[in-house]
Parts: sequence; structure tokens; C-alpha cells
Amino acid sequence: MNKKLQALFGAGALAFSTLAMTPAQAADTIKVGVLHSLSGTMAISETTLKDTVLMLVDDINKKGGLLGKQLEAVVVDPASDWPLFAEKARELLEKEQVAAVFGCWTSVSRKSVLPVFEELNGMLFYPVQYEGEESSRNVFYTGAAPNQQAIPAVDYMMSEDGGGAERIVLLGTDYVYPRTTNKILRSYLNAKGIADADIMENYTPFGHSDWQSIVAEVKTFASTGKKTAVISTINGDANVPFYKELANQGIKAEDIPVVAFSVGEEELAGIDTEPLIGHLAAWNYFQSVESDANSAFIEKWHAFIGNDARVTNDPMEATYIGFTMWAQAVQQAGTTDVDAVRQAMYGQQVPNLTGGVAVMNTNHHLSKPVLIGEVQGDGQFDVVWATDDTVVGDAWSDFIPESAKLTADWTYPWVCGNCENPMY
Amino acid sequence: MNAAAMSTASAKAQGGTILYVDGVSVTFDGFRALNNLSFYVEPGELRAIIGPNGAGKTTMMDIITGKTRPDSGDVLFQSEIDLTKLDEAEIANLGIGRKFQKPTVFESHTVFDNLLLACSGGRGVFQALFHRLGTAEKQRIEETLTTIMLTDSRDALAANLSHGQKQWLEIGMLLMQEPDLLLVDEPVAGMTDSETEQTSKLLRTIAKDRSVVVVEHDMEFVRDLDCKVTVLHEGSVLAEGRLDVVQKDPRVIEVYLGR
Amino acid sequence: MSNAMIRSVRGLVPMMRCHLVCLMMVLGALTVSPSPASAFSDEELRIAADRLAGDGANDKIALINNMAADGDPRVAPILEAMLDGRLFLRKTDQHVVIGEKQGSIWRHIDVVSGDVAGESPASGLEKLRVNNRLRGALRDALGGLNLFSLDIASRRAAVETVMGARDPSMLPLLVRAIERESDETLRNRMELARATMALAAGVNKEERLAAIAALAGETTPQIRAVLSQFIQSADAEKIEPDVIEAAETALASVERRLGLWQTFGDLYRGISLGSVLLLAAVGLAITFGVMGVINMAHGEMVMIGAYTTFVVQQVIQNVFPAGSGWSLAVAVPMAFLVAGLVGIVIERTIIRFLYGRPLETLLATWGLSLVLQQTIRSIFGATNRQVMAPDFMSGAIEMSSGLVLTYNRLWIILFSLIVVAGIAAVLRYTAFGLQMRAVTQNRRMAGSVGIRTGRVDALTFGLGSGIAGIAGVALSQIDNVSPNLGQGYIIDSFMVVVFGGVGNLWGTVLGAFSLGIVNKFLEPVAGAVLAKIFVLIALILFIQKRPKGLFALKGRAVEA
Amino acid sequence: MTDYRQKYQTTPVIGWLMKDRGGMILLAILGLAIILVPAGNLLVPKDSLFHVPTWALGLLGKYLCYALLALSVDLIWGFCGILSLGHGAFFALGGYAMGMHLMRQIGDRGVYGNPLLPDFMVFLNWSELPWYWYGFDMFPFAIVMAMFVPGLLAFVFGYLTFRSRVTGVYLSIITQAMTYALLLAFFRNDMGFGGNNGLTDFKDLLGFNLQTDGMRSSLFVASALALAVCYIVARGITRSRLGKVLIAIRDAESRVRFTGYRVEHYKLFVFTVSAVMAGIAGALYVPQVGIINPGEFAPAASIEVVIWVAVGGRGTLYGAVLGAFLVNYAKTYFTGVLPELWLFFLGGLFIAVTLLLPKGIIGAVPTFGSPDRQSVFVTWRKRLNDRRSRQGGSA
Repeated sequence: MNKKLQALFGAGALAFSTLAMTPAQAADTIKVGVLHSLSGTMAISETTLKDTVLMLVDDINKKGGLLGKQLEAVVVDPASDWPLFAEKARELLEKEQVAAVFGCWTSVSRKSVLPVFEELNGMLFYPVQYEGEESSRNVFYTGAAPNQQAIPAVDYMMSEDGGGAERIVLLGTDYVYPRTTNKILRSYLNAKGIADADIMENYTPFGHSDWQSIVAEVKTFASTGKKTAVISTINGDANVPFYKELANQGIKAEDIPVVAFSVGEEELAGIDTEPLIGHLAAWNYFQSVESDANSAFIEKWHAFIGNDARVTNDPMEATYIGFTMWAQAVQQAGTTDVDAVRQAMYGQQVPNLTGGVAVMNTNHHLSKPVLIGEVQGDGQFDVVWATDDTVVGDAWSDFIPESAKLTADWTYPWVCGNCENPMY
Repeated sequence: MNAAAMSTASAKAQGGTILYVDGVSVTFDGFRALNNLSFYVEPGELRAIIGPNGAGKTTMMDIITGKTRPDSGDVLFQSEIDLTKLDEAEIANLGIGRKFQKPTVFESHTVFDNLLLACSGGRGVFQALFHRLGTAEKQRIEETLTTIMLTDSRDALAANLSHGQKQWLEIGMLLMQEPDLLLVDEPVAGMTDSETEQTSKLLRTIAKDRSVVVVEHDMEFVRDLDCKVTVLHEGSVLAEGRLDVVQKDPRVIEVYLGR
Repeated sequence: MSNAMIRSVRGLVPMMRCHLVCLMMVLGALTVSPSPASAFSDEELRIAADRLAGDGANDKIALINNMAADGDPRVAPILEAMLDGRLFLRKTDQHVVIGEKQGSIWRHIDVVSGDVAGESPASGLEKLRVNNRLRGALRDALGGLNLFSLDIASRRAAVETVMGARDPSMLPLLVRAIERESDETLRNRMELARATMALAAGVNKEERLAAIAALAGETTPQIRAVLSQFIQSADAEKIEPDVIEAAETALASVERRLGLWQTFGDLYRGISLGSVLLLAAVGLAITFGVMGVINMAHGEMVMIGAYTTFVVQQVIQNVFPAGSGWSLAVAVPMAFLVAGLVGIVIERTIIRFLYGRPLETLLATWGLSLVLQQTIRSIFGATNRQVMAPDFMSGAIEMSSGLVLTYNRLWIILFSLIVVAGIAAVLRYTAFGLQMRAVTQNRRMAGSVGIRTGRVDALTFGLGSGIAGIAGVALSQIDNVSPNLGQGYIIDSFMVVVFGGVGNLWGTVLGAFSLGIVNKFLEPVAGAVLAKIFVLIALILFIQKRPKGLFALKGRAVEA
Repeated sequence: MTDYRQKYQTTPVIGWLMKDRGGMILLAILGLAIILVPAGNLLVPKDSLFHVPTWALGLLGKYLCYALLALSVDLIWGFCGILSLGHGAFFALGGYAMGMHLMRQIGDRGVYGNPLLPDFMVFLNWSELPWYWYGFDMFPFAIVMAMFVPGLLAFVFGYLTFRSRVTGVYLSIITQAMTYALLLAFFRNDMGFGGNNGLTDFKDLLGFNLQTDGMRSSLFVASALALAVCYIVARGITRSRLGKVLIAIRDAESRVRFTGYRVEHYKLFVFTVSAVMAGIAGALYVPQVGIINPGEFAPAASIEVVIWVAVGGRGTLYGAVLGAFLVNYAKTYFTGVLPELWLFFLGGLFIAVTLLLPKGIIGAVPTFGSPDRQSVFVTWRKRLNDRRSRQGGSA
């Protein structure tokens, strides 16, 4: 067999067959998979999360490791290539036998690896806010669901303090997250008495860089005298040109505030924020929040990355919470066995960096506080509003009829991610 | 092919012109390449066309073979087929073969394959896909190989032939097409003297069965061909007749020497 | 009537939504002892300012409006400081001061006297939080205040603010300002602002008709909104039919003119997009169009230019902070040199072995683009880098019609034209240009007349790459400075060059602008995504009609 | 040589296959792989040294699909000089056809339990299945569409382009425009193909669970068979008189035209055949990787395919297969071992191959391939060098 394979691959296959045939290493360490793109379009966001996981692994190892073993991070690069995500996930689970995987940013990468995790019963920690409508037994979602970000943000924009918006512009990149979020928002806005005529929806391609027309259109839409606000689900690379255009066209936050769900400290690091003061973002974490835990985290991050100018952001906190919860659950279960750890995850508590305590719910989503921050001149956010208590992440939105019927609960008697009735 | 072959036969029977070029003009970006050009070729005639650089010789060939469309004028083949409406492949299939100034053969193929590809017969995609080499075809190819003096190089790659051999191969390919009219653009450019001589013999042999139009600079060669000569200048015919007559025409002398 | 009474009446209107209790508290604080010279006594002003640090947005807004209502000249600086985030609560004595940063310490400025009243490190002060709602209230209040400013520019700005806010409560202030205004044009502007308010608040037919007549001549989206709102609400308010008719006619004429402006705006935006495409593509027109190298690493040259801009800016900020406004001017030649040098190195080490094999240059340069991206990622990290906009490139010319011409895009349009003119001049008038054309047309012949073809090749590739670097300087102003920057432009650049016709500089210019304009005219109709798809399909179909692009060289040129 | 001609006349297919040494080796390897790899996965116990792990099986199956895609590119590029930078589009369309079938196979096992609509339509509130989804619940229909749709697109696109005589880099760039336009179109949620997330969460094919080793082995075998069959078809085409015409077109297009061939018909034929092959590759790829997403339409993906062919050695067919395996294996290996540096290796590999091995890896192995095939390269290179010196580097 070995020889045939070599013949198939020619000379270069030597390395392959040795790799293929190497039995899993004797388990003197606990392996943790890191599945974030280090090249390609998503590298810009995901590289930071890879570093965060490495920092957390380092931290645990310095404290003596887990269950008396050192942690070993297995970093791979799925290169922003979605089928490659699935391939790498399989490699991590099957070949490297990792105990858990921290990874993915885009929904499509998560969708791509999902069948692999379900088939091989792996455990994925997904740290980014997303459109919801999912609850897999093998994934823990530590980012925000729409009800932990979008709905509170819209509530705030329509409140007196937020400016009392009566006309809403929904700007988004044309893909699933903005489409779903905006669909949820539209039905929510309608329920709040905002007519369809007062909602403008606009979608742009990925990496859209010429925002002149759209910003001008928004201005016209806002010229009716009714207070107008923009809800932005613009993704990734398109944000910097968008905000630059916004600043240059002189759209002031007090006239037309823009609240974004995908813009954090990292994205702002590329822009001069002075003209953008007052525009908003909704997250579960801001670097500027003052708490001891947060200061310690930021200090640790700066020391690890060796650059005091590097910012922290929400997905980093989500990674931190997920990682810490996993470590606690492993400790509690006394094993890295996925089934045992999963049971231990439910109800697991980790203090948020911003205060309060995040709790893992049985629908695999977190309870977290929701914060709304205004952009400051230094590229940071100033929290102007926060929920009094944590909000439970909703796997299934109440504003989509088909989805409102479903329940995600992985404990008895449900034991199901998408059921109308309990399984037992 | 059948229809074309029939019309060929009928044209020959009527004894009309094989090529009728009348009042053809063409302009490129303001430059008038051909200006009201008219000339006629009889069936079975060997004709030489001379003229200084830029006289429009190659453009004329482009127009006859459908590569360029004229702005005005008529180009008729066999007195009745309007060539300006057809594309290169259709014109080639009517029985007009063309040899380029630069020898153009299929360098990645053997000499044999070059001739095979030129061999008259089905040009359709599926005919080509399921084509099997027949004995008759093979026979013809062997004959042509003899004609063009390349029998020994039959399995050599065309790329490895000498310059002169490539010229012959190209002529051989034209022969395989069994054309009624052959347009030959500077066949002896870059040839050795003995090659030139052999080429002229070759062309005269070929011209026995068909009309041949030769564009050439080499006066010795043209004299060797011993045929009617047309002199082009600035896109139109300046003089026409036997070479010795034409050479005495003061206008021709002016054009060739006066600049 | 006492001062206090007047104040309370005036203050009531904007505070209709406010809690009366808090209103009374505020008024109580303000009516201690009226001073004849200014509206507030020192003590009143200080108390009022200190209350700005209190809780409750509603109270604060009431307070702000109240402070502003009298036109006391000392109020404006306080409110401005608050708007700019320079108002602080001093932790030691819980007084509100204006903070001024002096190195690592902060100086405290007394809000009443304007004198320096102590200093502390940043930790000694707590910034007064301002959210959007407060910011709006502050700005409106300042607008009202500034209607009486001595500075005509601030009065002019104030009128626009008032007109934008369209708050009927401003009407009395505005009337007073009109009476005092000496400048003719400004007074007309104020009248117009009054008309927008009068249409809603007007009591009789004549006033309404006069207001409509005043508005009909204007061409702004705000006026359109005022008129259409008036028409929509007309039935409910039992307005006379002839007034409605007049309003409809006025609206129609405003809309027609706005439509023209819209077309003009689309055209401008198209040209602007075209200039960006042009900058991105023009370097490629040389490396690809002239030299025949399918340069997939072209985008990375643009990226290198953008990163050079970043580095130049960092260096200047650290070494010579006063000159940071000029960093872009320094970055342009630097980017040209850096990208050009990288280009020359690439040409000498890779490309020169591949001439005449355009499809193989595609493979090598593709590999190269991966390497360059990863190099930049390794050096600068994967995240975005910030390139500051100099002052002359920030902001915009705002036309009343709603058309905004942003300075950065105007500069980029100008810049792109200068770059193209520069290249054209180099190609046409310099010895190098002549040699370059000679080499690309007939290498052997050029070599035999003594041109060092290798050197010309290297310089030509360097020129193309250098221009890509310059494009990077411009793109750093409107796009991400990240390792992916180049990838976003490479396909568009090839489209532009091919559309224009390979090897033709003017084709590239025309190609870039026509693609830009078509895109921008389609975008409002079809949306950004479909517009882009349509442009691509149109391009594919266009190439069918003209297989060699817009400016193909015609001629016999038998290619066989 | 004469007896070679006779042999090729008497026993056509076997005759030329026997002559095609590289092809024979490829087919032999594929034949062995069809037997040994599934056996190694299914029959050999897991702890044995000779066990083929499931992930390796999946990987090999994926590479086979890539190899078929590379083969289809080599057919048009290596033999007819058509450099398509948009061949990924045909691959993706084939993939989408299969993906749609797999989506319909999910039935009411989707998260919303809707028996008719795929999940992404449910949560975007689509009330009925778009017309173009009809029929995809039938496997034969989906398979036919996986070939027909890419073929049709190639036919229409090729008909327009070849008729207009768009050639060279112009052709390359507009194929890129084509795939880019499709990329943008498929990203749109309103298109009804799942937008950016594409089609995922497949359950089974022909009633068999996709996640069983047996099914994986079957798909592997199907891919290997498809590659073998397509190789024989491609070899048959290139060895026929039609193939000779194609090579002639590559080398001297207008000569072919003046010889009386309708060049556009030939190009159209081979372009369409190649697109159908790419579609088959896509259809086999999707069930093995479990997702189809507009990313496959990205121009960069298509350029990568061309690079596989160039690395392997163009104009040989088996070289393309080798290139696809090598480059993808390198990518798999380096993204795991050197996640931060692998682009240096891959980029460096492309540069090195272009500069040092212009004939690709196959071209560097002197004993590989039949003698005349070898010399095709020598002459092609020579011709290019000639042109270079004649035209001084202009394209």
C-alpha cells in the first residue's frame, strides 16, 4: 500500500506517506486546534484570534497546564478558503486528535466545518457574532446572537438618548449575516411602528471600496427631516473606505448616527476617527471598559504581542471566555473527552472582562451583557449604554416565523438543537 | 464542397476569369492601402505581382482570402462567387490557397502530419475527430512529398526543417488542398540560389494545373517564372504585361528608382 | 416683566418634552441675581456649568437650552468645550472646568473667567460624557447663540444649522436675528430659513404663499422635504386648495432641478471612480500593455506604495512632527522609488527570463504576489494600518443641492490626470521614452543601434511599478492599508487596460473613465452588486465587437 | 515509424494508449488506487500501518477532482492555446448542480423541517421553490445538468468569443470577467443559491449517508474512474486528426484558417468538452468536501488551476494531473506545518518552476513521455524564443 501511494505521488509523496501513517502522538500533552485564516482575505481579522489563543495556551501552561499536562496549540492555516477549512478541521480532529478547536470567523467557514465536527464528534468554539439560526451539539457559540447585538442597538437608536430615530437605513454587505439580521430588524422595526417607506435597505459586494453614491443616497434619504439612523452590517475590508467616505462627506453622528455590528477597535485602527466621533457600535465588549479583569487582559495581550499599540476587541473576549470555560470544564470533567466536557460546559461561568458573569446556556450560546459605544477620537469606544443584566443568546430568532417555533436545548428532555418538541 | 466543386467545373467550362478584382479600395486609419485596384486572372494563368514596399500587395491578398474586408469594390471567384462575403475558411474551401510571406507551417507536427492536415477532405469537427487515415490519402501525401522534395524528411518535425524546406512544405500543403487558385507571397525570400531555382521550377510545375499568383521582389526569380507581371503602386495597378515590357515603362522606373 | 420671566417663557418652548420639575430646579438656580451687563451673574454661570456634569440627559438639554437662550457671550465657549469633549469635572472640588492638555498634564481653565485655575494629571479630571443627543442639543443651542455672533462666518454657519434643525421654537430668535443682520445675502438666507419654518407654523394664507414662493427658488433636498411634508399634511390641516397647488408646483420645479443635480452628481462620482481605476490601471498599462508582462503582482506594487506612505508618515511624525502635513508630498516620490526599485529587482531577477512568454509571466508574477503579500504581512502584521489624511484632503465642498465634492476625491482626480500627463510626457519627450518605444517595437533593431535593451526593460518595468506605487499613495487615502489592498484592484485594472486596448495609454484613460461613469450611473438604478455584474457583462460583450479593445491598432499586420 | 502508423490504424484505442507511456502509468496508478485505497480504508484494521485514514481518503478524492479540473484546462491550454482564467466557473457550476441535488435530498431533515425548501430559503422567508430548482431532486437530472450547464455556458461564451476571434490575453481576461461576474452573482442572496454560505449540510446521496467510509470510498472510486475516462477521452481527442488541428491552431491559427478549417468550430468543440469535464469534476468534488460556495468562482481559484497545469507540465495531460496533486499536496502539507510561511514556499515554487522548469516537472524528466511528445516541447520553446527575438518581447 505504502509503495503504491508513493508511486501515485511521485517524489514529493514521501513526506505525505510518512505524515499519513504517523500514529497519533503519545498523549503527554493536550492538543488544542487553532483554525483561523492566516492568509487570504480573512487574515486581517483572524490572525489576532490565533494570537489570542496562543496567549491563553501560554497562560495556562505557565500555571502548570490542565490535568497535569501541558497544552499544545496546533496552528493551521485554512487560508480563507472554505473547503480548506473542512479539510483542516478533519486534519485537526482525525490526525492531530485535538481536544477542542478554536476557530472560524465567517459563517461560511463555520458551515463548512460543521459536518466534520458533527461526524467526528469534535468541539468547536466559535468566537464571532453571527446571524444565529444554528445550534449544533458540537459547537459552542461565544459571540453574539442577533438578539445580543442588533435588537438592543436598534432599541437604543430609537430611544430618546440614542436620538429617537424614525427612519432607518440598513446598509450591509450582500451575504447571509446582513440579510438575516436585516430581515430580523425589519420585522422588529415594523412591529415598533416604523413603516417600510421609512426603511432603506442597501447591499454592496464584499470589499466594496467606492461608497460615494451610497453615502449620498443616505444623505438624501435623511433629508426629510425625520431623524434618521444607519444600521451597518458592512463586513470587513469595506468598512474603512465606508467610514473614510462618511467622514469626508461630513456626515456627523448627531445628524445621521451609524451603528455598526462588525466594526470594533481593530477595524478602527486603520482610520482617523476624529471626524467619526459619536458613531456607534454594539458589542459585548469594548477595550475602553474599565475593570480589573480587562486591564489585566489588555496588559497580558500587550506583553504577549510585544506591542502596546495593539487593541483588543470583542471576538478576543469571546475567545477568552470560550477558552477559559473549556479549561474549567476540562478541569471539572477530569478528562478532555468531548462528551464529558460538553456536559461540564453547561452552566459554566466565567467573569466577563467588562464585569458581570458570562454563563454558557444549554443552547450552546452565552448569556452576556450588551454594550453600545460611541467612537472616540483615539479609536476607542465610549460606552453610552449597557444592558442592566446579561442577555441570553437566542439560537433561533423570534422574528422569523419558521424559526420562532424552534428550541435549542441540549439537556434532558430536549437534547436537540432545533426541535418543536422535546425528544424525550 | 460539392456545390463549390460543381461551380468550379462550370466556371472552367465557360472559360471565364478565375479571379476578378474590380475597383477595390480599403483604408486603415486614414491610410489608403488599396485605391481602386482592378485586375483579373485567367484560369491556368501564372501571374507575378511586383511593387515596392507598401504598394498594397499583401493587403490585396488579405482581401482575396477574406482576412480583410474592402471598403468598396468587387472580388469575384470563378466569375460568380463574391469573396467579400465569405470568411477565410470558406474561401480556402472554395479552392483558393495562400502561402504567407513568412513560412507558416505547423511546427509541432511532422512533415507528414502537416500535409495530412492540409489534405483536402472533411473539415468538420466531427469528421476530424473520427478521421481514419485512408490508403488514397496516404498515396497523395507521398506524391506531394515527392513533389516538394521532402520525402526524406517525412517524419521530421516541421520546426526542424530549413527555411527553404519550410517554404516548400507550405507550398506542398497548398497543393494538398487542391486549389484552383494559389496565392503565393514572396516564396523565395531568404532562400539560397539553388533553392530559389528549384522553387521557380516547382511553381511552374504547379501552374500547369491551376492558376497561381506570385508576389515577389526578386526580379531574377520573376524573370525565371516567365509570365505576365502586374506592377502595383500606392494601392493600384501601375502597369501590366511581360516583365521586359514593364521594366521599360517610365512610370515603373520612376517608382522603383525615382525615390 | 423681569429678566427671569422672559427667560422662563423663552425656555419653555424647547422644553415642552422636558420634566417640569427639573425645569423649575434649573430656573431656580439661574434666577439668583440677574446682572445687567451679561445675562448671567458669575455665580449663576458657574452653578449652571457645574450642573452640566449632573445626571439625566433631559435635564442637561433643558439646562443647555436655557443657558443659550440669552445670547450671553460667555456661554458659547463652555458649550463648545463640551461639544468637543474638553469639559471636565475636577475630582478635587467637583467643579466643572475646561481642560487643556500640556504635555502629560492638564491645565484647568475656569469656565467663567477663562483664566487658568490649576492643573493636574489626566487622572484628576473626569470627562463630561456627551452622547449624540446631547451633541445635537449643544450644536442647536450654539446655532441659536451664534446667530448673534460678531463673526459673520459663525453667523452663516448658524443659519444653516437652524435651517437644518427646522425647529419652530427657533422662530422668534430668527426673527430677531433678521432684524439685526446687516449682511444682505445672509439676511436673505435667514429669510429663507424663516420661510421653511413659517410654512409649518404660518397662520394665514398670505404668509404660507409667501413662504412657498420663497422656497420655490431653492434647490436643496431639505426644501423638497419641507414642501412634500407640507403637501402630505395639508389635508389634515385644512389648507386652502390654491396653497396646496402652489406648493405642488414649487415642489415639481425643485425636484426637476434636483434631478439635474443628481445626474451631475452621478457623472462626478463616475469620474471620481474612473480616476481611481485609472490610477490603479495606468502602471499596468505599461507593464502589461507595453511590455506584455501579465503582471499579477501589480496590485502588490500598489500595496507597497500604500505601505511606503504609512512608513513615511510614521517617520515624519516621529522625527519632524511639524511637517506631518507634508508627509503625502514626501510619500509620492518615495513610493515611486520604493515600488520602482522593487519592480527593477523583479524585472532583473525574474521577468527578463520570460519575455515573449506572457502566459508564463502570469504564473511567475502570481507566485510573486503571494510572496510579497506574505512579506508585508510578516513585517507589518495582517491588520489595517492607519494613514492620516492631511488637512487639505479632509472635508468637502458641500453644495446646497446636496451634492458633496469631497476634497480627497477631487485631489485624486487631479492627481490621476497629472500622473497620466507625466507618463505621456516621459514617453513622448524623453530619450528614455524614445528608447522604450524602440525596444518594445523592435528589440533586435534597438539593440543594434546601441540601445542597452536590458537596461531599458528594467527601467520600463520600474516605471510601471513606480506608478503603481504612486497609485498606492492615493489609494491609502480612500481604502484599507492592508496586505490585501492590491488584490481588490487587480481584476479591475486588467479590465480597464483590456477595455481600452492593450498598449494604448489613451485607451486606458478612456477605459477607466467610461467604466467608472457607467458603473456610477447604473449603481442607483440596479444597486452596487448588479451594477458591477452589468459592467462586467457589458465588457465581455464589448470585446466581442472590438476584440482588441477600444483603441486597437488597425492595419494589415498579419499575425501568423 | 511506419509500423507505428499501421498499429495505430489497426487497433486504434489500445494502440495509442500503449504508445502513451505517461498515460499508461497514470491509468495503472488510478487502477491500483481504485482497488487499494478503498480496501486500505475499509478492510485494513485501523491500527495497521497500511490503513488509509478517512481524512487521507477524502483528501485523495478531492485531489482527484482537482486533477480532472487541471486535465480539462490542459486540454484547451496545452493543446489549443486557449488560456482560460475562468475555468473555475465551470467547475463551480457543476458543483452547484450537484449541491442542489444534495440539498433536495435533505428533504425535511433540515433545521426547519421544511420538506420542500432548503434551510437558507426558509429563514429568508422564501415561500416557494424557484423554478430553476425543479428537477434537481432527481439524481440523473442533476448529473445531466452538472454537465449541461457548464457545457452550455462554455458553448455560448465560446460561440461569441471565438467567432469574434478574441484571442490571447484578451480571451484570458474576459474569461476572468466571466467568472468574476458569476462570483458576484452567486454571492447575491437573491439568486437563490444560498449566497455567500453556499450550499452545505448535505446528508446523503442516492440514499447512502455521505459520512460513511463506504460512501467516501465510492466517491473516491467514482472520481478516479471519471479521471481515467476523461483522460482517455482527452487523449483520444488530442491523438485524433482533430487534436492535430488543435495543436496547429495553437501554433499557427491563421494558417489553419487558410487551410480551410473553421477554427472557431474546433475551439468551441474543445472548449465545451473541457467545460463539461470541469463540470464533472465539480459535481464529484462537492459531495466529498461537503460545501459549494461562490468562492469557487473567484478568479484566483481559476488562476491556481492554471498553475497546477504549468507546474506539472502543460500539453501532456498526465502532467496536469501530476501538477494538481503536487501543488495541492504542498498546500495541504505547508498550511499545516508552516501556517505562517507557506505562501513563501508556494509562491517560491511557482516562480522557480516558471524560471527553471519551463516545461513543468514532466518536462524535466527526460525519460517520461513518448519521444515525439517530448520534442513538441522543444519546438514550442524554440518557437517562443524565436518570437521573442523577432518581436522583442511584445505580447
